Amino acid sequence: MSLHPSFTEDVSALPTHAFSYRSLTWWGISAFMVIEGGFFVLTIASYFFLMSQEQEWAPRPWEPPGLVAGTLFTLAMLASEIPNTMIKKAAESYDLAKVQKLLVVMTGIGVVLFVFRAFEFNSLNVLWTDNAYGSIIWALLFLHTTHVVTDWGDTLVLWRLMKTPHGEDPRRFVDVEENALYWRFVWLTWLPIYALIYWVPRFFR
Amino acid sequence: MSSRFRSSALALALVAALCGCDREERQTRGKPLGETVPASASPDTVFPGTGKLPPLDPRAAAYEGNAAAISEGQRLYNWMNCSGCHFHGGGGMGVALMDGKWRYGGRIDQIAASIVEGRPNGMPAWRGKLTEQQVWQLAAYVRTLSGQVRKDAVSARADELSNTPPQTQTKREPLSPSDSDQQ
Amino acid sequence: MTPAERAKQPPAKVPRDGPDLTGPELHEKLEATWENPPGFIGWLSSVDHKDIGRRYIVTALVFLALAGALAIAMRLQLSKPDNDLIGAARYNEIFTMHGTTMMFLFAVPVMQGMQVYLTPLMLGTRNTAFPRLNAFSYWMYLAGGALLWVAFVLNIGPDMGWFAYPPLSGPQYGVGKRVDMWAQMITFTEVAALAAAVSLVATILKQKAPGMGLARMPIFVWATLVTSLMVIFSMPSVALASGMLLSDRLVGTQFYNPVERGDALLWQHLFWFFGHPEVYIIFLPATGFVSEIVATFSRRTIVGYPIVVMSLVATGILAFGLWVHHMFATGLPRIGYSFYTAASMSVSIPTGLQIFCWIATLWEGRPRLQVPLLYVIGFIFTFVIGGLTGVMIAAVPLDLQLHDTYFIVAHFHYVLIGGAVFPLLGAITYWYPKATGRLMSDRLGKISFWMIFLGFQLAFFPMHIAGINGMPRRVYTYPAGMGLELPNLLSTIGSLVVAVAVLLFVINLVVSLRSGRKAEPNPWDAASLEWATSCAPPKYNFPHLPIVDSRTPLWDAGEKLPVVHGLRVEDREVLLTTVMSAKPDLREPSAEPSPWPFIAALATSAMFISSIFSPWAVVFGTVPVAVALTAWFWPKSPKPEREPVIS
Amino acid sequence: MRRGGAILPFFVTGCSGVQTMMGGEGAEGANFIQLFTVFMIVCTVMYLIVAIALIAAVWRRRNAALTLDNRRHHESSNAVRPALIGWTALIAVGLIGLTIASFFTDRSNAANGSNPQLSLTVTANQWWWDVEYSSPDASKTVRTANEIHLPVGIPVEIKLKSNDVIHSFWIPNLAGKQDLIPGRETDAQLLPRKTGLYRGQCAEFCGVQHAQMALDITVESKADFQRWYAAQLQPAPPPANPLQRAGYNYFTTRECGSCHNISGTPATGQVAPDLTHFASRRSIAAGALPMNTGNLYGWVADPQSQKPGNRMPTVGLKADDLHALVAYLETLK
Repeated sequence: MSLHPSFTEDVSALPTHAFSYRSLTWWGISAFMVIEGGFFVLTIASYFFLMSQEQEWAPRPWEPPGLVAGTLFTLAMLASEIPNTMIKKAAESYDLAKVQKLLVVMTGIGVVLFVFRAFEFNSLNVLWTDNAYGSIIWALLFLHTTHVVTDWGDTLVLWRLMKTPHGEDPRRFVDVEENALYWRFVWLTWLPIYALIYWVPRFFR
Repeated sequence: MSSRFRSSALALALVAALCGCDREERQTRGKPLGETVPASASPDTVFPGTGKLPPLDPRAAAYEGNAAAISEGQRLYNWMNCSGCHFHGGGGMGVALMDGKWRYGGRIDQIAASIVEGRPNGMPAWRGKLTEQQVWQLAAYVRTLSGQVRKDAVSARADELSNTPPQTQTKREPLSPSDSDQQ
Repeated sequence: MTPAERAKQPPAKVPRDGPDLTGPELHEKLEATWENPPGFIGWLSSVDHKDIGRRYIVTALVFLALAGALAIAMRLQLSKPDNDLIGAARYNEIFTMHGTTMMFLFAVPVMQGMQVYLTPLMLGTRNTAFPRLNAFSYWMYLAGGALLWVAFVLNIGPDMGWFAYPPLSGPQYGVGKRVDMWAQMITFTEVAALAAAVSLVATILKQKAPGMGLARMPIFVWATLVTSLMVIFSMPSVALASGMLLSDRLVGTQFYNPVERGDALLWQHLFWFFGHPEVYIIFLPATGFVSEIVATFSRRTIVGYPIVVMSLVATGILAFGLWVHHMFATGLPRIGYSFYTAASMSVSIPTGLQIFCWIATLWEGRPRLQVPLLYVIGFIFTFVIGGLTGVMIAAVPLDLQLHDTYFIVAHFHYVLIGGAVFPLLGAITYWYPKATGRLMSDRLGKISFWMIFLGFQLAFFPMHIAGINGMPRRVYTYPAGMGLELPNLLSTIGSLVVAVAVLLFVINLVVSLRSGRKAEPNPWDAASLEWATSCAPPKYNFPHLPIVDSRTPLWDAGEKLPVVHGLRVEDREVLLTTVMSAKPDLREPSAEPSPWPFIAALATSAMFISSIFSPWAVVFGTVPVAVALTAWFWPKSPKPEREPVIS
Repeated sequence: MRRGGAILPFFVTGCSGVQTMMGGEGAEGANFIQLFTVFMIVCTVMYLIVAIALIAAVWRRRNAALTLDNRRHHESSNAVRPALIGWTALIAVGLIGLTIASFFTDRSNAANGSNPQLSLTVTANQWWWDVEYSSPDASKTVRTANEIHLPVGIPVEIKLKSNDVIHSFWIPNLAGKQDLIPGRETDAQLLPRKTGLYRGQCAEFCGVQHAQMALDITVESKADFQRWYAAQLQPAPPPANPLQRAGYNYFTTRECGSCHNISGTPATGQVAPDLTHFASRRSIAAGALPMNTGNLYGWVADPQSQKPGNRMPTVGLKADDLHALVAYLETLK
């Protein structure tokens, strides 16, 4: 070091973790949400681009997707925000027992969602190979499914992690809180996709 | 990383390059040739139940599973209006080509022979209308319709109406030469 | 103790840097904490931004050499009309590999490598925000590059151009696995670039030295921030486009099939929505280099710091509105032509302002004509030509003629080589002592500069004329008698001169590593924080983290550099500061070395590559990826919070 | 029309002129030269300003003391602000001027195509051009390949289609380029102003033989054009001697006829260039070879060595058949 240090400020009293935007990982997760949000926005833009090629949407003779599975999925998704908010609150107050319980709930909700999602794929009434309409519908649903799977996997791992001695570490509560944040992203992005898959093909034919 | 590591990597790359993939190589040089029937395949040898098959024509190796040949064959299939009778393999006026049932043999040289010689009930002979290379390319493509070819040599679809499941997903149909009686 | 109580605990009594622990004793402890584990596994496990940055740069330079060799091959083929040195199919593979390698495997990664290396040093912190993500990013980049080049060597390399327009790249006309290799390489490099960008953004926003508010960041850091954000906003576009292309080719979707109501132009929109910002992702870091070099070698702060910063930001935003100017010839509505023209031209305003600021800095300062500054001067002379031809092709009536001719080839080589590679070579010369502890040879540096500069003009200026004389791009041969012989021959000669010059530059790099003059911590008498630590920096970058109260801390500090103290020395710890004004906020642990990023990259590569052959790989391949990621993020065994109190 | 030539002598040296932007034989091509000249002047001025300022800045204090002035390293002289304002204004005025110039050129180009009196369709294929002069009367429709004849001074509308991948239609002497995109129909307007022989070329990379996908353009007087058109309407002449007859027989019964069409014969293939008046064209294989007997022999005998990768297979003709085919093809005037 060429210059001699002059000790100006002691930082040893600073905390070692914090929630929300003070945390480093919050910025990482936010950046990934922006990236994935970018994917969704561009896929949706492609959807409208392809839609503009068609006279009607869904193009005949294809029927618009069946509503049941998708709507059930949407309702379950919306309902999941209740335990999700609870988990966020519990993490912010370092309530380990509650976090552990709610993580089980969230994992269970994920399994239910997968069942609905499987029926959704089955109720699209079009194959991805049929035409561009089918391709983009499948792309949207597939893309969103990858997000549900990712966050579900993350929740599962967190649930295991919080049952180990690591659960005692306050920093892990930041992880839980950020997982809850990501889940919000997953269901928020679903809402426009739900409209695009299930409702727009009904309105434009 | 040691220099030994590097040199062995280099050696590996060299070996790979030498035995490299020419399954995608475009064969641009036509071979001057005379009148051609794929030699080993004539109606006598391909008709079911008449004994052992002769060994595969050596020329087949250059076409079977060759991505460029299959692609050329796909275009010729449309250009020569094969789809007019066979459609996209599903059959119509002509027999289905995607079901693995072969009256005259499903090997590439047997298919080539069928194209060159023509077959009863409407399949015209293409002898002299197509070059030998084109016949082989067509035969290579026809083989893909029933999933007989490695999936990494075919493409999922062509830029045309979607009328068959993607070829990359086509199940390999077992070759069965003897269903002709039922048809 | 419940976690809630634990969170409110006073700081543990563990060894911390400060007046009591400084000098060699501190060095020893920090070195032990921050060094890599031993052996090859340790080498694979490194999460040090300096290691990763260096690997990025060296790998990118290897790809530069490979793609440069392809360029020479193309120039030899085009040296005379109707040449038959290289056949049509091979030539198409070569130009595809040249463009793809230069754009995806050289230009963007080398800039990100420089950013990963320099940013934490300039910010006065110990490592990037997500060191393991950074390591993962490098391995993905390496795997993607290796995939492409192994494919090329095995004769299944791409042959449809770096822009891969369907239907030519689609399932019917893009025969075999060539396009799949290309498209999957895109996925690799996108993942790598995005990972590096995320890490850089978080580093810049959260790990600035105390006092280094946004308005005090070095301009290079600003450029890094803007380009990283551009990566984040633009790269999903090409990843989506190539994902759709792959699914068209492999599972039979119809995105680009016009017969089934898909559209080939969808690709072009998505590709250029990425492709145009891509140019600025390459160019803006170069303006950062230029700003740093100009200031140091003029021995004054840059004139108009806010103007330069605003220009960076404006360029970054405008870049997303210009993609249509790559598609003028596709038959867009004529009504919009003048709008596109004006929008495309407007991007030259911020660039013009930056050039003004650099020249004004030289004017106001006392320029030292050393090699880095020579490259900057060469950059301005060259880049401005490229910028002005860019103004020409922004005009629709001109572009409809000039588009896809050698005029464009000349234009973007002026912009990319003149605008990005010249500053890069200057930057390498400038920061070489920081990375290696030795200075590069000045004499050899000057020789190679002049050869590169003059050779470049000889190679690329005649291409303008070839284009105007009617030579389209991407042709493997051209007929005699159209006025193309002389420009092409001159270009070939020029390219050989450049090749020799680059070779000299590389020789200089290698020789100076052993025999260059030893560098003081601040050999150029520069102002920014990276020069506050030794050359080469220790693993932990700074013994004590510096405090900043101006844009030129080392020029204003006097004899003593103000620092903070109180960070742990036996655990990896970084100081987080607030986003805008950089007040100390948190001490967060920084990731330890780990082989898991490497293993995760291997697992991801296996999934990506096998998905070219079977879509089921996407399903089954996620299992090892998930395992690797879990191991990566699993925290290390909790240590007892209380450690022996040091006296 | 070489207005640019006076200012840009460097750019036109060595042009033989069949495929150059500096030809200006079409209305749009001439507009291009004008606008390009304007841009060149403005850009050259801007470049000189930057270059002189840069040289002066580096030169000015080359002998100044080599120490860093710690006190004043951030101060700037009073000249910087007015210079900055001046420079910004200059850029803004320059860009606005250029945008306006570009706008008016574009308007002028749009006006050229407003009232077409001749319409044809060009369909691009890997790697040749299918040309059809459509007419409401089907018997007046002319089909040819790899050549376009245009009457001078008459606005033409060209419908552009593609059968396979994206190509780009470009005749630099006449006008700028326009892509041909499968699934879309685009169009180009030409207004040739000067008779002459020009060359167009595909300008969008379209596969292995992109480099040899050219197009011969003949701009001729209206009378010449009508003569040519009338000749094109005729079916191919019958073979006149035994050698030609042998070629005719081979062509119509063997491989050739599977792909090529010759009107008035049984050869009706539709997937390769129409050869009805083949011998009247200037080149073979989309501009790959000049039309002459030697090249014709070479091409028919082994097209794959002349233009590797193109869609015409090497048949492997016997010498007799080759002689006969070439003799017959040469009658297709």
